[in-house]
Parts: sequence; structure tokens; C-alpha cells
Amino acid sequence: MKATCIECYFEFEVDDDVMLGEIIECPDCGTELEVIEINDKEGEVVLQKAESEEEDWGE
Amino acid sequence: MKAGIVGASGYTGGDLIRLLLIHPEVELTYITSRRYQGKYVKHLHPNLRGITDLRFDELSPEKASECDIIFMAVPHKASMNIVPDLLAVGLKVVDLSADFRLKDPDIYERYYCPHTHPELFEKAVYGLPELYRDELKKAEIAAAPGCMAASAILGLAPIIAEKFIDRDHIIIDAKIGSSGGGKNFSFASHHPERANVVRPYGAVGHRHLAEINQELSLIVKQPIKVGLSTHAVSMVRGILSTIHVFLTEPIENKDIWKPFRKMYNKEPFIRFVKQPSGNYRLPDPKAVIGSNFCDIGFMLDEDIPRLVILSALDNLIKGAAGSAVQCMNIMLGIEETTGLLIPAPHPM
Amino acid sequence: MKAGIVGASGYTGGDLIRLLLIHPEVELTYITSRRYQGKYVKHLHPNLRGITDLRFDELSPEKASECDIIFMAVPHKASMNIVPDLLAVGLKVVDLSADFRLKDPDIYERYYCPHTHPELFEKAVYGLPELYRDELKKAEIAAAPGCMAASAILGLAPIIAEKFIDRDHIIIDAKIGSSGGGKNFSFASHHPERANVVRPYGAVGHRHLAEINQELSLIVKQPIKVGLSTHAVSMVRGILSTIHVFLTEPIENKDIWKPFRKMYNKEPFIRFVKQPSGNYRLPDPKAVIGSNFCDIGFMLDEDIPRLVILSALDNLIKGAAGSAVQCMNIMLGIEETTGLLIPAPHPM
Repeated sequence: MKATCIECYFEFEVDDDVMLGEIIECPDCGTELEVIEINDKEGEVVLQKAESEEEDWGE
Repeated sequence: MKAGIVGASGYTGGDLIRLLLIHPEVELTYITSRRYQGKYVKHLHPNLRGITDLRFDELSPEKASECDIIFMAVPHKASMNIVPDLLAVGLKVVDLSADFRLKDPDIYERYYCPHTHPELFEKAVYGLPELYRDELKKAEIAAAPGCMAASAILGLAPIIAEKFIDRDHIIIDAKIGSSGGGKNFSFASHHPERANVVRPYGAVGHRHLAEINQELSLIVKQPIKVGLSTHAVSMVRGILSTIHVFLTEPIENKDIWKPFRKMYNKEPFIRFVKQPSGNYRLPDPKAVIGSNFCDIGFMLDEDIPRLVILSALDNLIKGAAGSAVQCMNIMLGIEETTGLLIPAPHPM
Repeated sequence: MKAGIVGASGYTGGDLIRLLLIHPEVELTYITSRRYQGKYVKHLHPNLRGITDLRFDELSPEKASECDIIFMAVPHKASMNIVPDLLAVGLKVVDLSADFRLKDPDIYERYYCPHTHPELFEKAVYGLPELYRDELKKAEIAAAPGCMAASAILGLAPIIAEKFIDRDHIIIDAKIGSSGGGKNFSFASHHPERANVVRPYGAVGHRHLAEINQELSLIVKQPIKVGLSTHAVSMVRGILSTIHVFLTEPIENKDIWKPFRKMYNKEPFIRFVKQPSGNYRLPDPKAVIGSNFCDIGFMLDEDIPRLVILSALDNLIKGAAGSAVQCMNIMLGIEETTGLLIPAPHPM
């Protein structure tokens, strides 16, 4: 199934047996994405950013 | 295929030798050095001990003509006087000096010195495969880019022509490691003086500006002048260009991702780095030195209309020897990533 | 051939992944990490971006059994409880932890913790091919050496049994880079506290002493105890062991060269470094980091009866992942230098 990361717009494949609510990591930018819609007809899933606590980055 | 290097005693020469020695389809058979003729290469490049017993040979177009391609790793000005003899014996040339990067002899003279062979300019192709892959296929001379220029041009090329870019206020604030200056040493490079500095040595008028302006102007098809300031920082290898671009209208991340992905999605040596977590969320030389990658990322300022593009690479590899070998692969019809798509040790 | 790594999220794991990805005769098909299961390997090791999309899998002997060999890159104590299950499904194991380096469970307990599987000790071979090449050919477990130990043992092994060596006053004064401590961070590794130190953190009682004394005693066939002091210095990778040896009678350079050459002349990864000129006349981590080489050199003191041996290597490669892959090559009947005789970028 096709998926597009909503953060970096990288297009990638996800397993066909992907489930609603499943958390997927974008292969390019590593953002945690949640599956919010599975469109079998189009062979596409819709993703939304999953909450993840902000990590300190050495300020 | 046989390759040779003229002037292989410097840091760029050392990386060229290393990359050609591990290249599966090319044999390095000829290396010259005026100062170290007859000496073992490994005595100049200790990382090559236990790897090769090659010695520096004398410079002679006849010997060079046994090769298919010759890399010029001599300083600018020396290169322009040797290249014509090599072309005359039918050799292809990849020049790592500045001598064939610029198209305008007057601009060349302003930054370097009078050019003795401007008639060869039209035979030379700027050595960035991401911009000139087709032209490089039939080039006689590939002019490998300046390291600073490579980082800045690769960062700006995908979006410089977009209408939301204000082309009159572009600032490139670059940080570079000490190997960028090559092996010639001075009191300024003396360790107690050089360690732990953030030294704005090229606050204005850095030589690589000429090729940056040239290549950006070619993309937008009108003259562009950007601001470049360079700093020596506590690294040996590596460049980070922080490119400040003002916007003429509000935009979103996807307005940047689209042109970036359109231009670089299939590029084997461009990596997009814009991540939500980890120590390497944005391009950082630490994650790219030792490899032929150029890491590119960006952030949109939410307070003022400003886009910040980050572009990081290894000044000796993607900024010199790596791009040179990439050009060679294209010129000789070898698959472009051959001998280059190798992970670097990390952390170094 | 197929290889797997258990616990590949650390620095040693990262180098193991890198070395196996570029290995021409082995395929890396299985990598686990308890903490990062399901995550992309490249998000733990940024140098692997653009190189691999492998992800961390879960630890299961069944999945592991599809491999021919498994590397254990988990800390000591964790390894000893996993290895028996892997051996049970017929796997060969290369363990990078300390769990199978020592022959005496009491000495192990003194430096580490109680050992749960001492019965496996006799299946394990110390993972230094320069000392145990034949035994490794049929080993089920290879115990890759501690980085400090590898540097010290390789420096002393050729001459420790010579009659002119005073075995009661041997001092190893080692300098090591920050990657030696792995990824766990502390206030001591906080950059403002760690940069530019020469910190004698292991002035006495360093854990690697156990395997150094063990291996040297095995060579001279009587118990030996040496003195080891370790210092954290301003490097990321690299170890230099400065080994001070008192002499029982006056000797000349050739009395040292002879046993050194006799033992190491055909060793592909030992380089002798004792040269009259240049910046790298004696072993220096700067010329060896990023490679699988161990550089060895020496100087004879003309004022007091003292021999100084210098031994330098990359603590993550020849001191860990490189020796581990070298052991794998031997255990799987692959030519020993395969995938390892690669020049490192220099200078880094």
C-alpha cells in the first residue's frame, strides 16, 4: 500500500496488512506516523503525526 | 580502465588515491609528485601503509597517455599549464583545481591569476553530477567543484528559481575544517593557534564565491550575487553551510520539500536530513565526513519570512575527490556510484 | 553466507553493521536491539543513511538460526545468558563482550560478576587471529578481545618470552578515545567536562588487565602480572599503548626486530612503524583509526636499560568489530582479509 509522510512528503510502501491506528516510522525522516485511514480502492493509507515527547537536543 | 593522478601528495590527492585503490573497475597505475618523485606513496599518506607500494613517478604526457583518464590534484595555475598537453595525447581530464571551473577569464583573474588557456573553458564541464550529469558524459575536462561551492550550490539549486525566493538577500555562512587549507602550514595553522577557534577568515570575498554566483546565475538565467562568509572551526574534515534565504511570501514546508524531492529524489549521494529526534536531526558534518554524501535539510522561521537551508559534506570527498571520481565514472561510462556508495566509520 | 548481530545499537554494533554491509561474501540478514526493535538501523547510525533500510528485529534463536554466524554486541553479563541458546541451535558465535575471554571464572567474577556458564569456557577461543588462527578455524565461540588488551597483547606477544625481558616491571600506559566507553553518557562524558582532558580514569585495576595477564602468561607458560594505567584523552577513536619494558641485559634494535618480524611478517593487519622522518614515525592512532590495522613500533632507551614499545589501533575496529569480522572469516573458511583490508580516510 502507498503512503506519504506528512512531515517530509517521502513516498514509501507499507505492508498490505497494515492496521488502523498502527504507528509507522517514516523511512526517510524517522517521524512516528499513525495510520488514520486505509483506502483499499486506491491502495493508499492516510497518515497523521503520532504524539512523541520532545527530546532535548543539547541547548 | 586505467587512471592516473598528477600531484598526489596533498590531502585531496591522498583521498583520490584511496578511492581509486578501492574502485572495482579502475586501476590506479600512474601517480606523480614533483617534490616526492621516487618516494613511496605510503610515506606521504600513512593510511596507505599495508595497502599499496606504489611510488610517485615523474610527470610525462607519454607515460600519462597509457591511462584512460588523469586527475589533476595540483594547485590552481599549475594545472592550466599541464592540462593542454594531456588533452593533446587524447586523455580525459578531471581537474580538482579552480582552473577550469569558471567560464569568464576576467572573473578567474580577479580571484586567482591571469589564465593562460581560456580557449579550453568551453571543453570543461562543472564537476557536479547532480547538475551536469548529461554534459559530463561527453566532457573532455571535468572541473571538480570547490568544496565550499559544492555545499552551497547543492543546498540552493533546487529552490533558487522559485518565485517565493528573494534573490537579493541570500547569505551563506559556512563553517569548515582545517583540511580545507591543504598541507601548507603557517603560524595560523599552528595547533595552539588553530585549535578551538571559530575564526572568520573569509568574512567577505572568498574565492569560491565566483563559482557559486556563476552556477546559481546559470540556473535562474540572470546574474545573482550572494553573500559568503567562511569560518575555520574545530574540525579536520567537514563543511556546514548555513544558507539564509528571505522569502517574498509566506510558504509551508511542503513548498520546499516538493522542489527538493523533485531534483534530488533519485540522487544516490544526496541525503535529506530533517528529523524530529536524535543527535543528527539536521545536517551535521559529523554524520557525513568520510563519505561521498551531501546532507541537506532546512527549517522555516516562524517569526520572520526566512528559510534556513543546511548543507553538510566532507570537503575532501564530496567537496573534491569523491565528486571527481563520480565524474570519472560518468565520463568512462561506469555506473555512477561504483566505488563511492560506502558507509564511513562513525563516530570519528 | 548469512550473518546476524544481537544488540547492534551501540558504537561497536554500528561498526559491525558497516563492516558486514561492505563484506563481499557475507550477507547481514538479522539485527536485534531490545530497546530499538522495529526502528530503522540508520536512525541509530546516521552514517548508514542512504546505505541500508534494515530494521532492528526481535531476539529469537529460531530467527537467528537462519544465519551461519551471530555476533554478540550486547554488554557483558547479558551475552552469557543468550549464547547457550544460540549454540543449542547449532550457530557459531563471535562474542564482543568480556563474557568468554577469560578462562578462570573466579578472575571473571573479580572484574565483572558471577559467570552463569563457565562450562562454555573451553568452547571459546580468544579472538586475536595473530595468536589463535588455527584454534579459531574450528571454534564455536570466538571471544573478540578487549580494545586495550588487544593493543597491549599485540605489542608484547613477540618479545615477552625473550630472555632479556624483565617480566616483573612491565608497565602499560594507555591513552584511549571517548568511544571506548560506548554510548552510555554521564556528567564525566559531558563535553565541557570531557574535552581536552588527560584523565587517568583507570590508573590501576582496569578490567582488561585480566585478559592481558592471562594471554601473556600463556605465552611464557608462567604467571605474569603487568601494570596497566589508562587515560581518557582528546580522541573519539583510537588507543595508544606505551609499553615500558626493563631489560636484563644490553640489546640492540635487531634483537627486537628479529622476534617482531618472525611473529608478524606475514600478518596482513600488523604494520611496523619505526621511521626516521615524517609526522608518523612511531605508532599514532591518527594514522590507524578507521582501519583494521594495529601499528607497532619501538625505541631503545640509551640511558637506562629500557625498551619502549608503541602499539596503536582503532578501539572499535581492530579492538572490537574488525577483529570480530576477522575471526568470522577464519571460522567460516573465508580468506581472512576479506572486507577488512580497506584504507581509512586520512586525516580525520
